[in-house]
Amino acid sequence: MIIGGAIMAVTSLKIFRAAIYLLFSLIGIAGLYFWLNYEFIAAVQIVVYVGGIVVLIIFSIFLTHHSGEDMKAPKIAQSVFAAIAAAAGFALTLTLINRHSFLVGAEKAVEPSVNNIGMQMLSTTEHGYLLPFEVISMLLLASMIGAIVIAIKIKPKA
Amino acid sequence: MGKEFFILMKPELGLMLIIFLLLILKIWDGIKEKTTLLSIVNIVLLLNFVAGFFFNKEGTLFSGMYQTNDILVLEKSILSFGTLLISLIAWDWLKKHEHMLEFYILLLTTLLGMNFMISAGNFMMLYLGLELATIPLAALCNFDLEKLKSSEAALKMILSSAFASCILLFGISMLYGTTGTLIFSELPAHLDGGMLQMLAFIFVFIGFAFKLSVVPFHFWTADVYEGSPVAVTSYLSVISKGAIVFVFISTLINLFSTLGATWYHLLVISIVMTITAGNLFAMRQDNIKRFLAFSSITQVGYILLGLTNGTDAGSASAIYFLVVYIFSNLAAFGVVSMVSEQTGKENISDFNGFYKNNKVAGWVMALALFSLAGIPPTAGFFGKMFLVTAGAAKGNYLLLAFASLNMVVSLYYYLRVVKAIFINANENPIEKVQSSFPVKIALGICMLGVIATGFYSGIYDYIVSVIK
Amino acid sequence: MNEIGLPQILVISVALFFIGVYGFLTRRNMITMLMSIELILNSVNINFIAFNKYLFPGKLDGLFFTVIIITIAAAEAAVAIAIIINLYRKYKSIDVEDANSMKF
Amino acid sequence: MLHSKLIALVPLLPLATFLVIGLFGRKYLKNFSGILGTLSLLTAAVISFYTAYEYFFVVGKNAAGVYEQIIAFKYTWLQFSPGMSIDMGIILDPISIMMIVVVTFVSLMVHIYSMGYMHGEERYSTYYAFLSLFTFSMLGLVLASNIFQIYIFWELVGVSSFLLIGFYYDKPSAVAAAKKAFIVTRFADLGFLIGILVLAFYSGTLDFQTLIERFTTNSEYYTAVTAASFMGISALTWGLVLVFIGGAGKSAMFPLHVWLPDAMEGPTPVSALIHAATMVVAGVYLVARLFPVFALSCPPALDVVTYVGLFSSLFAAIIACTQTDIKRVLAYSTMSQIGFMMFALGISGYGGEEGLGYMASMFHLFTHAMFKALLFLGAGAVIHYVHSNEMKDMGGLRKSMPVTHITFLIACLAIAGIPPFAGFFSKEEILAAAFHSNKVVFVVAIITAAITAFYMFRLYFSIFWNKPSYAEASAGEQKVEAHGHDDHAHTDHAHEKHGEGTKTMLLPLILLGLLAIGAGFIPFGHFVSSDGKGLETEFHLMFSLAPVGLALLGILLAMWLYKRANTKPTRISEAVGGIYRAAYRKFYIDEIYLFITKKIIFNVIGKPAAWIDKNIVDGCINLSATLAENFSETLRPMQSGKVQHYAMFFFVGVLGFAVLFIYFWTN
Amino acid sequence: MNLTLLILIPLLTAIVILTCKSLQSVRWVAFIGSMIQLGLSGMLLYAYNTERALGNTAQMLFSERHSWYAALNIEYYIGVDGISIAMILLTAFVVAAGVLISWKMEMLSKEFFFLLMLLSVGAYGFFISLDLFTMFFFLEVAVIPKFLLIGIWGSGKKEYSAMKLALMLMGGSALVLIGILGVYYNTNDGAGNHTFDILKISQQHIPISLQLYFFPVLFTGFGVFTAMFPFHTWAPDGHSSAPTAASMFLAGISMKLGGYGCLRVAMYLMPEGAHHYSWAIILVATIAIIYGAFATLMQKDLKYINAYSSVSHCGFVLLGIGMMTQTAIVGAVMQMVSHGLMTALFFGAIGMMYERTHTRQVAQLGGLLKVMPFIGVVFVIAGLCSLGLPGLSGFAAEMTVFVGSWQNPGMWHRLATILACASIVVTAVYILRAAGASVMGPIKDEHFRALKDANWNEKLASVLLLVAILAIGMAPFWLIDLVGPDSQIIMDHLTNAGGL
Repeated sequence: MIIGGAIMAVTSLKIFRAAIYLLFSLIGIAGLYFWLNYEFIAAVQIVVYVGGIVVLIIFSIFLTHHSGEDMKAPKIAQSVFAAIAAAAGFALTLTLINRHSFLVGAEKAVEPSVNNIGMQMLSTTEHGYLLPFEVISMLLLASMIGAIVIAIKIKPKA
Repeated sequence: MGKEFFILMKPELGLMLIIFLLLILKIWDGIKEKTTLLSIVNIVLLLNFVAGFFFNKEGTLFSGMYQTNDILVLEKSILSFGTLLISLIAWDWLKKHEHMLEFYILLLTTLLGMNFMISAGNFMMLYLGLELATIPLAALCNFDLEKLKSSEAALKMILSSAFASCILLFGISMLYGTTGTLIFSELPAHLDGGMLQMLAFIFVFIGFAFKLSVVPFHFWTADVYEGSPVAVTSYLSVISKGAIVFVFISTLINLFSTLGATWYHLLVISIVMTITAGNLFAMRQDNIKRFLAFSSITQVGYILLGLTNGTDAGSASAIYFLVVYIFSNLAAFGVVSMVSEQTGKENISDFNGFYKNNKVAGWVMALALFSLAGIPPTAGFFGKMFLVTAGAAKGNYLLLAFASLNMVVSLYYYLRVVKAIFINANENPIEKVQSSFPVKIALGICMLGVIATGFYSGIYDYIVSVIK
Repeated sequence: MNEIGLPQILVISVALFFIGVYGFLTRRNMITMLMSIELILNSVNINFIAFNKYLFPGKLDGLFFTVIIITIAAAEAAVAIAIIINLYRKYKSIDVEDANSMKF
Repeated sequence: MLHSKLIALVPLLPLATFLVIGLFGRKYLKNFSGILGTLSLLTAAVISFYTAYEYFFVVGKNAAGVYEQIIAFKYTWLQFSPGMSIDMGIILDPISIMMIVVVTFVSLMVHIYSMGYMHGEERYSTYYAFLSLFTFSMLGLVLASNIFQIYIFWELVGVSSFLLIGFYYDKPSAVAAAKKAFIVTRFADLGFLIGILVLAFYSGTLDFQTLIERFTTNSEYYTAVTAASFMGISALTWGLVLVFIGGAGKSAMFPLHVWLPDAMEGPTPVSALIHAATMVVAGVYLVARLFPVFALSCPPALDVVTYVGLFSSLFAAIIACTQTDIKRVLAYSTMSQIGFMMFALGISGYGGEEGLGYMASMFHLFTHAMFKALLFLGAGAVIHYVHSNEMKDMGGLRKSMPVTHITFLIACLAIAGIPPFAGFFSKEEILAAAFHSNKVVFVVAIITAAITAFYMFRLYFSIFWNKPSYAEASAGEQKVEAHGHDDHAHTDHAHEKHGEGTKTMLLPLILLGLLAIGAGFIPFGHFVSSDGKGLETEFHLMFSLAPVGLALLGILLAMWLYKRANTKPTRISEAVGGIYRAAYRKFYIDEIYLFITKKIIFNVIGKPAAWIDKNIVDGCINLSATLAENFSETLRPMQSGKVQHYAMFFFVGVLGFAVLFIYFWTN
Repeated sequence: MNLTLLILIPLLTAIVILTCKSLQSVRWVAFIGSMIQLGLSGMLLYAYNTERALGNTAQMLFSERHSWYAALNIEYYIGVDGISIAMILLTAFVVAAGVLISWKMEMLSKEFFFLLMLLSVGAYGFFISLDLFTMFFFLEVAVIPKFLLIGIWGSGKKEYSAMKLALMLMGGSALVLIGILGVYYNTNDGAGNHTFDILKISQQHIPISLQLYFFPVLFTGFGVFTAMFPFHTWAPDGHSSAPTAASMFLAGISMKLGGYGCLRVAMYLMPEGAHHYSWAIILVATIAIIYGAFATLMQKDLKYINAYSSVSHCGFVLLGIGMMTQTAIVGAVMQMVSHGLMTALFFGAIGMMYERTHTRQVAQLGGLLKVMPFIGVVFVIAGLCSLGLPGLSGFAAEMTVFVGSWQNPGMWHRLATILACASIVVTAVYILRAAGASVMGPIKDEHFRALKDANWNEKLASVLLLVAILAIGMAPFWLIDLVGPDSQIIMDHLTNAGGL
């Protein structure tokens, strides 16, 4: 489902459908997280991606498209070349991964419960992630401002 | 926590302070007069820069996520100094701009990001800093709001840097997978040079090489430089490059030192490709900003050459060169911005006979270009020489020969511009360009730097002493 | 379906990654390029989570990294879309092929 | 002991004059400069006469009655390496004394003569400056105590001759002649220079005395230089021959003689001084200077000298018979006479009776200087009078210029070797020496002597007789000016006022005429000889019959042909046709040279060199530049402005790096 | 005697010039500055001789040493020996003459004289510095002013020439850089420290295997500056497009930088390499001499004639260096000085003629000796000097080279020497052709009759150079005494290195 969705998403010519396929693929990933019982991440995934980004994307699609029309198909040569390159990369990475024997960490697992996560996220002690949290807030702020400034409506030239 | 914390994180805190101050100003919207605002901002920046030289301490915070020491502080102060210069040079442009405050907020955010990136203690912070330094920058590229090129530049910036950071992230994830840690202090112990690790390492390297616009990851550079407002362009070419170089110096080299030989060869290949391509592309440019973009690519090649040395000497020469490079490049951009501000001309051919009406500006430009080309008596000569000297230390004389002969090629296109300014005839040359007081100051500082930094060995000695 | 281990997940993520790359290289619509980026980021996320789960459960590095990536992705998307819209106002097109006024 | 200060004055006075006149002449002492130059030279001449007296009669002879060399003074000028240095010195021995006497005297004569001849010249003072310069260099040359010093003054002589030949520098022909003279002699000097290098290298010195001493005695230097050989010829021979080439160049020996006839473009007094009396015998002097080495250590080189000299004398004599420009005739005769001196040296041995040739040659040099100068000055007077060098414009001048006529006649007799004129004695000695040493040489020599007599008198008759008288001959003939100065002013000046010229012009003629008569009676052998011992030259009438007879024959032939205007000469010349034309064209030597230089050197070497430089050497450099530019031009499309292309490159780059470093360049 | 003055004076002059307002003041400042330099160099000569007379046997006198970039062992280390003093004198004379010659430079005169002074700074600094890095610094300082001088004030295809000159010279200095760093990294004072100090390096020993790489690089690098055969093509174009003073500087001084570098750096620091490659040096030099001479035969433009003859004459310098006998080296140094003065004079005369007649084509000139006697005479004298007339500097120098070369008994060396000697005939040919056609002969163009002769500044300039030329030509011994001992030191260094 993930892969399928992804492939459809990058190939379908109807941009709107592409967005929907992307949505499916993302939800699939969320499912995967659930299955790995990382509920928190799954939740974040669904909230941010499904609830945020995809919606954003769809809005922008509405803004920039008269719905329903096809996108221009990619140039053949370009897509072929890209396909080859991607395939090559895929093969390369996979072979390397298969060659590689992953060493398993010894220490006992930490329960990735929301509680734990919350504690760690806001603590500055060992395994504390306060700083990144702060920094991200700065980042969000900045990008918000930037986005506003840019996207703010300027008089369309006659 | 406590006093310790404030001292160690001083640069970042200072920046955050300024940012919030600006936010408040923005929201409260009290001061209408632009110039006063600008002067306030600049003064604050100056303070921030000056503060960089007092009570510095070594230490780490947040369980090693944040580390600092004299070198890092020095690097940060260099960056903030460059930013100050840029904001001075951009004075005239900003006065007209209605989003001046946002400009500063974003600018400083990126600077903050760079600071975090420099003093990052693990990959998470590194990546965060990188993004923090990139995304607002993309927004900044778009700040000539009604200019088409500007937003196109922004697009190219954001898309390609997103792609690059994807590569970087993939690399990091693989590193994580193969070593099980993200903390720099622990990482080298886990590096065993396995193939997957190599792949990861190369991905990471390329993620940063992209930001340095190392060939063949440089294509975005020219377009973005051309499209963005001059201030942003100079910021891109000097500060963000510098930040990445600093990251190389203070983090990556030590981090992957266990992969010595590969690391060296990787650098060598990048150097050769970068210098060659940079020169070849710069040769036929007509837009002066594109031209400077490619020239900066070549410069990066030389910086990497210095880094191949791998010892303190190399790092010192690289830092020194960056200082010189800030002076010279900003001087060049300063003149370019003046011209493009008042005449909208950005082509080298427009500069024909420039000297006729602009004696001082002509000399400033010329000196800056000489400094970039590494011609004495400008400081650029010393910078380049030290880089090359450092690069030759490993005894790789072919590389040395390659680099020094390429200097000649690069001289060719720098001289093209000089020729345009001084020699080429032009029936209606550019009129006398006016420049406001801050710009004059900034250029003055740059010229002082370009000339004095070379003769006065103190700066270099200071850098060395700090690194030791 | 039989037991899914690390390798299988990695296969998925890598596949996702390169699909994303393919998309990025081929789609001529800026927004879809953005979507491809998201795909890639997700593949990275999967990597982190998987590694964290199977190899290094001791700390939650991977998890937090994922969180950060997701957030950043959001921010990036916001800015990118803003830029795209801005560009669309001028070009009346979001075909990336058209955005080549600067070249050589 | 004669004090060296005084002798030093001999060359230095003219130098001072040159500087003074050269710097201030043009402006301040325009017409006074002639007198100044003359006076200073007069002093110099007096001093040299005094020196000669001192040397020959007071201090010169040592106990053994041998004239020894005295180094008046020596100053190190340029130290090459320990032991090898260029010294500025003055050497006094019979030949140098004899030479300074000749030089100063003839030069003095010319100075005086020129006061009249060059009168009213625009660059009058410059002319005198150059004359002084030349005199200085010539004196320096003959007094040189160091082979490199000779070379230095050799060059200086060359350049002053260049300046004087090219005195009328706005006349292209003059400039061309000057260039030719300088370049040809320069070419010869190349030989001289290399010769010096060779000799100096093996002898380890540049000083004449030491050098001669090392090469004549059986020293290790001697063995070294004879042992070393190149192309089977010993280094010594090479050295000497090369040096002789230098001499041959200056002395206009075949085949380096081509410059001499053209050099007649210069003012006639100059020709008298430089190209008759003094400079051209420098070659002879050089050989004489090194004579011990030639004679004692290296006979083969001496043979070269002999045959070159002999051939040149005959060759020149034949050409002289056909020339119509009187100065050219004289020029060729000079060449021929110098040939005499050369082969005289060549056949001579060292010491005692053997050394007769040496002494004879010097003697001939001496007398020849006198009568040849006289001839030139006379010719000058004639040209001055008729404003042309061509025989056909002359004739019947004996009435209108008697003094010139008489003196000229004396000179002709002298050169023809008719007793009791000076030439007779010296020539007799030469012939005698030839007779004793080498019959072939003797025969050729005696024939040449006869031809000499013939062409000299051809000259004489066609100038002074031939036509009834100059008056109607030159009626309405207004010849083109030979010199730069004003035509009418001068003609008046020449015809009405003084007839054949000013007193200043006549005085030298007379003086020289007297010498041409009397010089022969000097017992030359007592003073000058190869080894410094006196040489008693007895004189047998029987022997001298043949040459004198032949000479008279030649004279009669000339008289028969040229005394009256008639068509015999043309008929004869048509009869012998080819040879005549060849001789008239100087056997096409000039053409050959022209071919070699213009065609070979310029087109085959020069042009290609220039072409290669422009197209190949420079081409490569420009090519590299263009290549780089074109390459960058071809690269530019990569920067297509499309994000996806960039990303494509990016991604390919990533894969490339990965593959490269993971599979190929692993450590 | 404080050597730093030699750098400071021109520098100050340059700065003062920038502050000048009027053309007059600029001229006079430049003039006074150059005169002070002249005086300084004279004093230097005097002081040097007295020191030596007092028995000071240090290799370098008046040396100063300040650590500059301690971390990289870069020092500001200066000092002079006889050779460098000769070069300094040459520079001073040419600078003064150049300033005087370009008296009437109205266009951007301030910049013009500023750049001239900058050039002289480079030259002085190069000649006095004993630290490779400092030396290299000054070597490059002198490049860009040339570019601007030719480009801005030049004539003809100036832009091409200027670019070509700058690039080729930079190429040369790039090679020099490689060589210097190669040497630097192979020095070792036992404690493992590298050094740029020439004297120290000469005491240490660079591994021969490396000398074989770096000697040719370094020598070629400097060779480019002195117009060594395949890399000489910047010279003709550059010289001919440059304004008069610039040509004087180029041919007079900056070509000598190369020769000096070859001698002082390449040969002195890598003697084995020198021995190993001497045949190549001689080959190149001989080619340059002969080929330069013949190429000159074909030139029509006076400046080109002199430029190519410079190539030929600088061949003598290289020949002398390559022959590696003491006399030959002395000859090379003398030839540098003499050629510097002579060619400066020649270019000066050509410039004066060009300024008046506005043509440099031999075919169009003629009879100038009549209308402008002074200039004509200067031209002829310069010509005679260049064809090696005794009494003028050229003769003494060339003869020393020849004698010295002949002392090297190799057959190949002999051949080279003979060829070199032969070139003086060709020299005579082209010089006389040029002189005969341009200053002698009938006046080709009636306008020439109206032309004025040299004015005081030009006269003064020519006289300055003439005095120097005569001083060497008439009394070469003082120069020999000045240069001899130090070239002996170099020679001993070479001989000790073995090989001969």
